[in-house]
Amino acid sequence: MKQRTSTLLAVAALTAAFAAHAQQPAKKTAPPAKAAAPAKSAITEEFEKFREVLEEDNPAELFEAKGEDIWKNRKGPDGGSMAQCDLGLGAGVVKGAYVQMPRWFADAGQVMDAERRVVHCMMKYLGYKEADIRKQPFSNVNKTPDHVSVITYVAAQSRNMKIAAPQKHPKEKEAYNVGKEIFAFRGGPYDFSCATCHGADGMRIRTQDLPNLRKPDQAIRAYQGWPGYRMTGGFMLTQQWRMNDCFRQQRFPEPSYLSDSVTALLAYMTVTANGQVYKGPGIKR
Amino acid sequence: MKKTIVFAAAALACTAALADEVRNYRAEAVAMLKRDFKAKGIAGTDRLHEDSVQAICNRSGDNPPKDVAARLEQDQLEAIKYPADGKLMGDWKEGEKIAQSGRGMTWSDKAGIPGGGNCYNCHQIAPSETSFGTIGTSLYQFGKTRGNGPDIQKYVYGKIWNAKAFNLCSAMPRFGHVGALTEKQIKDLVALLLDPQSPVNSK
Amino acid sequence: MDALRRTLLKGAGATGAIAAAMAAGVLRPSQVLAADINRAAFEAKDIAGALKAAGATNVADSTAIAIKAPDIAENGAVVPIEISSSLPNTVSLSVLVDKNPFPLTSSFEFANGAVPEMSLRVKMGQTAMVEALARTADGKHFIAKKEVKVTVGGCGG
Amino acid sequence: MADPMKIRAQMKGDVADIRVLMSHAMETGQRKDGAGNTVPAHFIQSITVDVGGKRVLQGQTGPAVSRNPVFGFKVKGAKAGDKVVINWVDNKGDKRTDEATIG
Repeated sequence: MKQRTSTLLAVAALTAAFAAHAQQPAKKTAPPAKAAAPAKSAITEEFEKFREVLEEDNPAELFEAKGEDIWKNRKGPDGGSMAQCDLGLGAGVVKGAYVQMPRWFADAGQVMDAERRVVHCMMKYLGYKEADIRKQPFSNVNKTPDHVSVITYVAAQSRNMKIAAPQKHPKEKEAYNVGKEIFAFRGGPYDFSCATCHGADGMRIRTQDLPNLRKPDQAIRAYQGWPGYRMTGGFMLTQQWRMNDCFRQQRFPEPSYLSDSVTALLAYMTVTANGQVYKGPGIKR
Repeated sequence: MKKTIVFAAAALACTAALADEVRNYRAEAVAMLKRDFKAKGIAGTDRLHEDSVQAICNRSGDNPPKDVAARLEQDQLEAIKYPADGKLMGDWKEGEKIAQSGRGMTWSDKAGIPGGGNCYNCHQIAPSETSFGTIGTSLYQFGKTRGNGPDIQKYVYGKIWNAKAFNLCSAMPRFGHVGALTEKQIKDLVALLLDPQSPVNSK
Repeated sequence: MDALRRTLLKGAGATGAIAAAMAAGVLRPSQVLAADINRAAFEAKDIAGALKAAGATNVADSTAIAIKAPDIAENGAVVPIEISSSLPNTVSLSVLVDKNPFPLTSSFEFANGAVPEMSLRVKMGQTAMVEALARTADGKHFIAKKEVKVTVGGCGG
Repeated sequence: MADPMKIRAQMKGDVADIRVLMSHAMETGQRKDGAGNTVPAHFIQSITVDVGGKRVLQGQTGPAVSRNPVFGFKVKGAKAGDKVVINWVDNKGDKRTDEATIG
């Protein structure tokens, strides 16, 4: 960013000059030429062949079972339980709740994605401490935090259901629209935005296909990947983690865990995937 | 008669749409990012401040007016620092290692440790590496059709130093410009693409 | 001694002494179970060593052993493998990966109706041959191989 | 104590299809932790499967089996209602036994 000062004035003038252009819907730059298309499809097809095998016996189920146990049996210091937790469909209702978040929760005065809501409930009813959760929000090789197992359980309880994130409340609409902007925001030393990798069809990093998150039939692929069992390391990771690590790779500073920015991005992705059938929890590379 | 109704309906729809459009979600998004993101390791919050190129590309959906793009590309071009010794081609073997590495500049990378070029993440390069991305064009046989004369050397060096000098809203980072790669590393990458001995150009 | 334990003991080279001890009445079967692990085979650093320790000599290539594994693994940490044998009286199947620090990954003995067919997931440090070793009731060994490529994935950072 | 396994056992024709997920670190003994110390090897070493009271499978496993192991196998002659008992023991002596009924 050494040049910032030298061009700042010019930019200010230019920005003003075409402010009108900026209101136009974002046009995509031409998609990059496809490199070696045959090699790409061969690798992808080979992965696809074994996807089914991997998904059929997904170790995510082990964490789902742990989460179910906590949801059904764990008691808080004041005798609270997750039966009191309203995931948007009423206290204790888990079935179908996952695919209908993020949503506005009046009791919290916030739009919350599933992870934010589950953690909220675990603190409120089971006595989990926010500081402890923030100390290790994501799984590592030594420990899978309880809330990750609970999220896995909650997600699994929406398996084979249609994604239907609500857009009724103004704050839900706001989350979607702000998320859409965050998705396109280029910054950091590499000038990357989410859209750099996830804004066009048919792209991949190394051998990994990158879903175009602006399209419903591809947004679903990212959506149902997480919570997912990550083969690298062998533990469960959540959507919040996925967003966090994307920003790391984007060379951004770190988004706070359970922050509005991440919820907004998840709202954008989920609403884009609305109507698609959820088949997670996932199993990922 | 019918037409009028249609027009009226359209006008109403427009007004409704406008009410939404009037909100500057972009500004709200930027403010939210600045509120929610925290410095970690070498990744400071200064990274959220858009520089000139980012500002223009972000405000135009990566599609700035041509004259604006041309003027900013010129600025970027003029800021490219070419090696003082005039030599632009280094060692392609080192270049291959740099191209393979996806490290550098993340909050989990250490300060002062040379980063990688991240090249294979997005480009096909040497034929031996079958795990390559497709965000960028294939660079396989790059030098085969273009030779390795001074002009192409200068172009490749400049492109790696600052891709935005050639295409303002290119997806490619400005590796030299932001100090993600050193002069020597870029020379080695130039060699990877242009050296006739490099596997990129061998049969 | 049931059929399963008999085949197990027959195959494992290191258990020759144990079998002798058992025959001599020194060891009871219940004590043998704990010694079932054929450490030598699992600690062998190459295929030849692992086969030798497993008592597999004169190993013949066989097309009657099928290996279903990806040509390119999505992740070397979790490579799905399915092996099966149509050799009559297959009593044991083992999975080896030639470039792993310790090639023998696992070994299974079948009895009482178990079909000689296993699916499992193994770690592979690099592109290597996956080898499936079968033993038949008459103590003969057969092998089949398939290459699995392991590539760099993700952003590499 | 080790976490429970997930066992699925289903008749497919005259063959019982049995699949099991086990919760285990399967440490190779070659990995280093954040502080640079080698994490000791810790892996399931032996597996047994009984169906309808008969031992059908006995396995030996090393650390090259993936973390949180997944195994699938088939048993002829079993029938719906038969009990499946799976047991594992690791190199530190930890063990776990779980049951399921063939459906």
